[in-house]
Amino acid sequence: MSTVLSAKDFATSQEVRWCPGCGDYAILKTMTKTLAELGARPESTAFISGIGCASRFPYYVETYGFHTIHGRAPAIATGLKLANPDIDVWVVTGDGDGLSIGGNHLLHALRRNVGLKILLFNNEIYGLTKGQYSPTSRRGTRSPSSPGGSVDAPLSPGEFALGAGAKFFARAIDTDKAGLGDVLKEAHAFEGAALVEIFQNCIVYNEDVFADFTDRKNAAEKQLRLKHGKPMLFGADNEKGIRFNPDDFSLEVIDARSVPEQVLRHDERNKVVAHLLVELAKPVALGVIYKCPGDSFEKSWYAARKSGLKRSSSVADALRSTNTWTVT
Amino acid sequence: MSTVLSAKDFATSQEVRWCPGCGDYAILKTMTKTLAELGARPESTAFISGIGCASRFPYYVETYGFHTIHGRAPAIATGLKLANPDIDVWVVTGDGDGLSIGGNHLLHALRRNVGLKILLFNNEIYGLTKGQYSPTSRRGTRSPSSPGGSVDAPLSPGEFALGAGAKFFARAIDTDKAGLGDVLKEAHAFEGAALVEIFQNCIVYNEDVFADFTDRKNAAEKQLRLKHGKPMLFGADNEKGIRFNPDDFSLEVIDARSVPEQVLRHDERNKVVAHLLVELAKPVALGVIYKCPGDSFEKSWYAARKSGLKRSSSVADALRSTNTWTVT
Amino acid sequence: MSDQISMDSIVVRLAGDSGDGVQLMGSQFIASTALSGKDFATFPDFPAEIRAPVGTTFGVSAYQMNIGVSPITTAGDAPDVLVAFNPAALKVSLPLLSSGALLIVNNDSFTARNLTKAGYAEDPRDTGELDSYQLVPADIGRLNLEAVKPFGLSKSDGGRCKNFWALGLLMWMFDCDLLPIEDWIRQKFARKEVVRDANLAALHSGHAFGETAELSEAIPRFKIRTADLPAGEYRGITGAEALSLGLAAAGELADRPVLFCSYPITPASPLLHRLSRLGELGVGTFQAEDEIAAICAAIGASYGGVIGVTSSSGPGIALKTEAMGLAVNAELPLVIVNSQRGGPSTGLPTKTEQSDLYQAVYGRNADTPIPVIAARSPGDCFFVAIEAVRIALRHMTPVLLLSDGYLSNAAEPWRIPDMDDIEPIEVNAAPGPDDTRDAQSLAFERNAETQGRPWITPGMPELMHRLGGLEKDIDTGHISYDAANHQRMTDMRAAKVESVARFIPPQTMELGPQEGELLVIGWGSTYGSIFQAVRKIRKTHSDVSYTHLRHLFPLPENLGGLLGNFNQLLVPEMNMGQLSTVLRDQLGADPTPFCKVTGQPFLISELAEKMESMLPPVVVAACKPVAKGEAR
Amino acid sequence: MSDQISMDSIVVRLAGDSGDGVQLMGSQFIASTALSGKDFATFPDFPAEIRAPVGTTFGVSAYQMNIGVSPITTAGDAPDVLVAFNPAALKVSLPLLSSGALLIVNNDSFTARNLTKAGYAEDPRDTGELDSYQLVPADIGRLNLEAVKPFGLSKSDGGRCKNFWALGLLMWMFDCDLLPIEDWIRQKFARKEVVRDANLAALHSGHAFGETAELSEAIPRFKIRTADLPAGEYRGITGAEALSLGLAAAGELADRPVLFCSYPITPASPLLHRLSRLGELGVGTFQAEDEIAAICAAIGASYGGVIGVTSSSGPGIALKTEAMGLAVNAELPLVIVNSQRGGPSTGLPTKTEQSDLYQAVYGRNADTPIPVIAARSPGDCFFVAIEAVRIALRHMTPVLLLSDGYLSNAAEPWRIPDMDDIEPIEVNAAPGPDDTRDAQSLAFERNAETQGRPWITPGMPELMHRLGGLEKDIDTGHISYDAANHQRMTDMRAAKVESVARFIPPQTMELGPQEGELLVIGWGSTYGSIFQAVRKIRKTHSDVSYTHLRHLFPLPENLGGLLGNFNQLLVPEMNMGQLSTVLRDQLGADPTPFCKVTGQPFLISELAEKMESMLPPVVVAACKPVAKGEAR
Ligand SMILES: Cc1ncc(C[n+]2csc(CCOP(=O)(O)OP(=O)(O)O)c2C)c(N)n1
Ligand SMILES: Cc1ncc(C[n+]2csc(CCOP(=O)(O)OP(=O)(O)O)c2C)c(N)n1
Ligand code: SF4
Ligand code: SF4
Ligand SMILES: [Mg+2]
Ligand SMILES: [Mg+2]
Repeated sequence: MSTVLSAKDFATSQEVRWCPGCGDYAILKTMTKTLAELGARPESTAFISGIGCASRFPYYVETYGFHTIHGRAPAIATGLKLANPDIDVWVVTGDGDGLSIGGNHLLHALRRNVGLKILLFNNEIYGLTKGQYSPTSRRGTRSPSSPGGSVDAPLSPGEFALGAGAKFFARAIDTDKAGLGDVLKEAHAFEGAALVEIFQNCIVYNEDVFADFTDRKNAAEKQLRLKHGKPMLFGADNEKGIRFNPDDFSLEVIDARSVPEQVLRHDERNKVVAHLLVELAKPVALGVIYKCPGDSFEKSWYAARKSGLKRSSSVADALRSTNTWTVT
Repeated sequence: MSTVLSAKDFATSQEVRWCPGCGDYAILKTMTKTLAELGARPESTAFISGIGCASRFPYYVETYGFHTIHGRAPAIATGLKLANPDIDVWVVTGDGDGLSIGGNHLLHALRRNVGLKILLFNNEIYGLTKGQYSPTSRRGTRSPSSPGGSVDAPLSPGEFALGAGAKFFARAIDTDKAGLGDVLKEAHAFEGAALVEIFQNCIVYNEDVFADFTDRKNAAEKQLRLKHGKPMLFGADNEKGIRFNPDDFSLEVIDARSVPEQVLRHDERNKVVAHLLVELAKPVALGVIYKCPGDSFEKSWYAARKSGLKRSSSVADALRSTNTWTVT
Repeated sequence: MSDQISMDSIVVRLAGDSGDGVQLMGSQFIASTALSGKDFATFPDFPAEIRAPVGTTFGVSAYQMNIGVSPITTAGDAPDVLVAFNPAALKVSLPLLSSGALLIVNNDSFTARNLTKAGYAEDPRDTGELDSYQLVPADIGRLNLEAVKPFGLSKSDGGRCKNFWALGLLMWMFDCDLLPIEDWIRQKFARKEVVRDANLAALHSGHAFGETAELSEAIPRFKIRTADLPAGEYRGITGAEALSLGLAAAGELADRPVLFCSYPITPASPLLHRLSRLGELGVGTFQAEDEIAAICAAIGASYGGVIGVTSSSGPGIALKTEAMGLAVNAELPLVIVNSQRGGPSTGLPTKTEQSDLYQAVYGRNADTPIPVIAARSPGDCFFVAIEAVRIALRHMTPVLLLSDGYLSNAAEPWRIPDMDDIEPIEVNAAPGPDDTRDAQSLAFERNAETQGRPWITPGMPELMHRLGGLEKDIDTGHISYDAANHQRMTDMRAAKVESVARFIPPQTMELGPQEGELLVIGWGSTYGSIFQAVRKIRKTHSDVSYTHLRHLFPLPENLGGLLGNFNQLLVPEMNMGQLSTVLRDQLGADPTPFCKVTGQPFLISELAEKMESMLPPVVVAACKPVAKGEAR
Repeated sequence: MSDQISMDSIVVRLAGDSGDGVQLMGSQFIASTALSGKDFATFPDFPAEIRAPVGTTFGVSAYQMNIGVSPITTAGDAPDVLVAFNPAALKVSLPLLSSGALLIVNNDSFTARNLTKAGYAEDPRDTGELDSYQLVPADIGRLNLEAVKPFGLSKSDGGRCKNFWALGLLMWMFDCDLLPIEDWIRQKFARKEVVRDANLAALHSGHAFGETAELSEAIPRFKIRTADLPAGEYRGITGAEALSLGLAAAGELADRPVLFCSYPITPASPLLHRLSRLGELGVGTFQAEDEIAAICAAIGASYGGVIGVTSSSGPGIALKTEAMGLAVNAELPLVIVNSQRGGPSTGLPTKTEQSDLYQAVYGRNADTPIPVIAARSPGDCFFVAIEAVRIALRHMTPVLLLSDGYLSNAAEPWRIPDMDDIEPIEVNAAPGPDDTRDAQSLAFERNAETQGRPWITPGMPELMHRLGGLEKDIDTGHISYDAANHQRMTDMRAAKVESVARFIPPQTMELGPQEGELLVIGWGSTYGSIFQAVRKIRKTHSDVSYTHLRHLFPLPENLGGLLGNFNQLLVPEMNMGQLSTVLRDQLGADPTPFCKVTGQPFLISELAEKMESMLPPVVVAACKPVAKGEAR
């Protein structure tokens, strides 16, 4: 089976069980298309997820798939990656699954730089459990568990990832096929842990929470699409640019036409700017925000072991590796 | 009992059970002294800890104290703080307790800005369980569980805290009474979650791992002591300074005498510089690195409730708050 | 008006797609029948997906209710009336119906596509397979759309009103007053006028359809006798409502605030939702980052002098286990509510099961006993919550309270208790300072009867002490590695939980004599089914009795004796025999387990059948043929 | 040379401060006696602190060993020889000693300060309280310092050699060959020459002290008979060593790598440490961020086709519970090792207990059965590890393996098995692609005997399928909320675990006949004590038998029958009666529990006493006085 596969070949026979109109559909579609474009082999691809609407994802992709338990997908995926580093392991998680109950595992998978491609479907709500506020919900979110509005300050997935020592952080919008597809490919090509935050619309419990910048009509004005080495421009005619202001250490919007030389060029390896980009609200930065290649955890782990997980010695010998004596 | 208390009044009758020479002794001493200096009331002070050598701390302080379970102190302390916001709650944790098993709770306590003063005794090792490498151990650390040297990349407590959205992060050295005392006082005065990383020497399993910059003889050259609003100077005669280089977005050491105007002034609220300071290796930044005052979680939580945790209505009424009918 | 059919009770089932609003419709209908003074019990049954794919059998959401004269204790085995919004709903429900049941089906949904999705090769309305039922096809979809047309809603928004259309029809069939439900709609949709008006129009249209169709006499009307419930003021209540109000009531009775710390999970979340609206009763809620943080925050709250409560269902309770050990060791009060669901692992999140009893009674590392109690019915949740807090505060111990998915969502009419009739909850007072003993010792001076220690909390002057999860000296509470002390502490912890048995009422019979042939022993939400089944069987076998356990650990002191009075014991459970284990273990009993693990409550009929099989056949003297040679 | 005292066995106890190197000294002494062909058993007993405060009783670290002719199965009730490095060590050990025991005390440590710290008001050497012992005061501190003086160590560094000084003396007393230990010192301290030479000097100085003191005949020498062990090649082994090697052996036998995922915790950590040195055997280790991540990574490894193993002790096992449910539901192999310790909660981390049996057998939400097996002795850990992996792979299930703190650290001589004698472990092969069924169904085609499904793992072409923790259709593995299917799956999971019983050997007797008066039933690390106690009692009561369980769930099929052959059953356990519960539950048995929860292993004497109390008094015919009026 080395024929060329199409997006359809990556779809399973299972009926997709998300609410009609849910952003997850679009992500699924772009994912299967991207797999086909990448020439991925179904047998050496695995999707590992936790629990949540997002985490139903593996049921719909014709590769290996494991729908595990709430919050633990990164840990399970780490075990799989150590057991068989040749498998392309995608982790699918939600803002609750990955940042609430599963925050610690995500933290440590990122810190260790395990070669996982982690897709965080951020809808700023707990979808599957019927709409409670999540760790990314904005202050004041009214939900069944916060009828008067939530008082928790939200976590920024980007800040969290950088704080965890992540070496790859990118962002995309559920329905933006091109942008999402590109980011998925970049993540796939990255050796270590790649975290991709996907702004995903939950039409039932948090409809249009990102509409302000995801709406196509606002896109040009409210989205900053980053490309490594390219100036940070946006606006209908790329007439606006981003400048670093060294006086107050901030990113600010300038007229790109009048002072083009002041427009910052995107350098994926610049962590300081990455910190500023993930906090930038107007416009919202999309694409690969930070990328710093280096050895993956599994690579270092195997490098430290002479023969990988293969046996190079016998138990019979090991049993005798200490003082022994013979009774006759 | 409103007499003035001395450091001794904050010591319990319990024999202290750390290894002779452990850095924890020095921290304990500075803590009790600081409590006395702050005029803390023993009955409204509580120390909550997890498990580890560090976490034995509460047994030795004559206030309320709760030695809980591994990694969960921030969650327990959050419950206490909501139950009684008038208590000064100190959390004592280690690099394993707080950043390995307990990473998620620390993350969310910081994100929520719960009014806890969190002391992270970082000795880059699991002391109590006999010396395995921890999430802050440097790559290559040889330990019982990593005889060939660890391969994990370490977590930076400072980066982690900022990534979590912490509003207060400071650093001190176990044996530096003045520096540690100052930082403890600042943390105490802060309304929200204050994380203090204390470089603590575990003489048994990780001796002198910080000696390079904690040694008194190197102090002037290798430590950068931060004071809000003051220029960042160090060296025997404060002859060196820190400058921000906007070209490569880095902090660099300059000759403070020749270009004094280029020396950066420490602004506790500057998060960008805070990111750089926590990563600065030579010199190592000490003191309050980042501080951004704002409402604590418990304050917002209570503000959203008319009468706090007091009853303002009766259950008898609540039982009838829906349609009722009478059977005769 | 057609003659009304008079009945003692009737079982109605509504079924449709997850998006059809069946749950809402059911609960509104029940609210109306309740107001007209009927007894009832409900069983909401819905899929795990938020909105499962439209038209499929696994996406069917159903609401079953049993309405009539008291005592109604289950949602009924076999529905007499079915409202099916689509073919899938019909397909799933058909096997349950009583023969001759009334089928109201939404004609407009019987499209080729929907029939295929439901797995029908042919339209069942044409194949004759519905012949034994009373079929009432109604163009619900079309009629509803027509009714709401004036309000300019989109087709899909307009379509969402069809549950109110069907509700209108039901209201007419059962002769209910439309007023309360109209009020409710007005209030609920106050801010969305168009939706409000459309829903009202749909309701009236359905009602009118009944009136009109009546002309053809196709639709029967039912007259259900009013319940002969004990006198008092009543309300409808679900288990989740009762449990939340019970926890708040416990706070009032103990004069302490309650802090409820939880992490959402099906079917436990409704408790969090309800309690987050009870702030005025001195209840705080904290949505933690996970279940571990939730129980830990509750422990922190209890440590701080507030009643700490946490809640989850099986998988989340598993995560809380380690922290329960801390609460036991630290001797802090705590209530842990488990709304059980089908497992193992993620299992069947929206289906009911009683399979966490092992976990509750035995499920911890070390010798770590915790009292376990369980609620039997929606209304009982109120009293069980109070009881849990009472035990926790009296003995200074965590208490496990078992509910389940069925109880959480099911509703019944409930006589509102008089709070003055409920005994206040006493708190183990903090001692005054004492010169002869230090605070550390005072904090661990236990009551000899209950082993409860005083509840000393930060903020109290002169009583500072240290607490922890390491073994403590039995007198001073200091860390102790002493061998003999560990034995004494382990014994003390066992004695503490055993002592609970001395404070609870002796076990009594729900039905039947104190001794006899067969004793049925139940616990938890199976109460309703077992009660009806035993009542039925007792008509022919008066030596069958029924007892239902609230206290599962420790067991009531007289239970062993009761069990010994019967030749046979039957333990029906929605698990693989977990209470049977406890009875064998604790009492050396030898019960017959009757297990069902399908995610569905017991049917009265299957229980009755099982009992029959254990009892001698009923001898109808006159007709009994005497076999040749048989000795009489 | 003084006459040597010949003995069958002797119990030696070393005790000192945590920093005195007592554990090292003990294990080295044992290594030497092992090489001289003796049987032995050891019991290391140390405080929870890394270095508890010097001189205090709770800081005492002890190492007890029983050396002699086979079978030695416990570290002995009452030491015959004590080496006490300080007053606290003397104070703690004194109550344990046999009368007339030999006391070697370090004179230099009997300072006023140390006496006070130990709680001695007066020097016990002066009060006469040591009169019934054979006191050998030795200036260990001073003599050692003198010996190491030439190497220029600081006083405190030099003082650290005193364990080798004392070891030298012991070696002389027991006439051991110094060569192996000298070699060991040379190797261990190869990189620290000064320390190496100082330790060697201290060793020789202690040895010489024996020779010299001999002149005064104060110090006895012992000649312990050589063990009559079965022929073979032997080594010393601790439970942790044997368990790690056993896991590696299982990997070899199954021809699969092993991934051991763990988080440090006392007393489980030694497994992680040892396995992290066994890379060449195809064993990988992963130190996870917590216990949940550890079990999850192990599940991920198993999912990836590698044998996933995780390990912890009680509190950490509690945290793994939820994930165990996933492994059960997903039908993946997994071994979970629990090195039990004293609880509840943090409890007594360094003390031993068997109190996690409830947790192992019953401790999960839902009906989630998992096979449970336990090791009985250090060497047995090797075989139990293999057995655990064998069950896990055969039935595609997680398996719980119970060890404990005592077993982990205790050592015994062990006959090295021939790997060729051990049956290879079969893996349920992945099927070839099949046109008639899709991969999803193939993945869940279970073996009818074992309910084990094929081990299909990512990387295998054409067999891609989806797996998850929601209930699965019994045939296709797709998500299923179907009621009847859930029952069938629950039954299948129960049947799977029950089927394990059909693959294990029938339960046999360790001692005694197949029927009789009293059957003692043990499990886990109490094996040694019970064995000796029953052997003792059988001298007077031949109708006492002893059986010891490896398989705790499911129990061996013939066990019920065996139990029925005895009038009385006794179950000694280091918990509050947990196996008794399992026997009542599973077999309807009515055993007498004998419980001890002190963090210390059973004494042979207390077990023997308990059995005596259950048996008729031994009639010594000739002397028995006949009470007046007594019927004979
Ligand atoms: C241990 C455990 N706790 C809680 C739950 C309930 N639960 C399931 S999904 C979920 C949150 C889902 O939110 P998110 O990860 O944001 O996914 P979404 O549904 O929004 O895609 C929760 C709390 C569970 N299944 N298991
Ligand atoms: C649930 C649980 N897992 C593991 C342990 C074992 N344990 C106790 S302390 C500790 C780590 C201690 O490291 P750290 O927090 O850095 O504290 P230190 O001892 O270095 O001060 C571990 C793994 C435990 N007590 N409980
Ligand atoms: S609840 Fe929200 S996230 Fe979940 S499937 Fe529906 S729309 Fe999507
Ligand atoms: S092991 Fe290390 S951290 Fe722990 S008490 Fe000893 S020196 Fe301190
Ligand atoms: Mg979400
Ligand atoms: Mg540490």
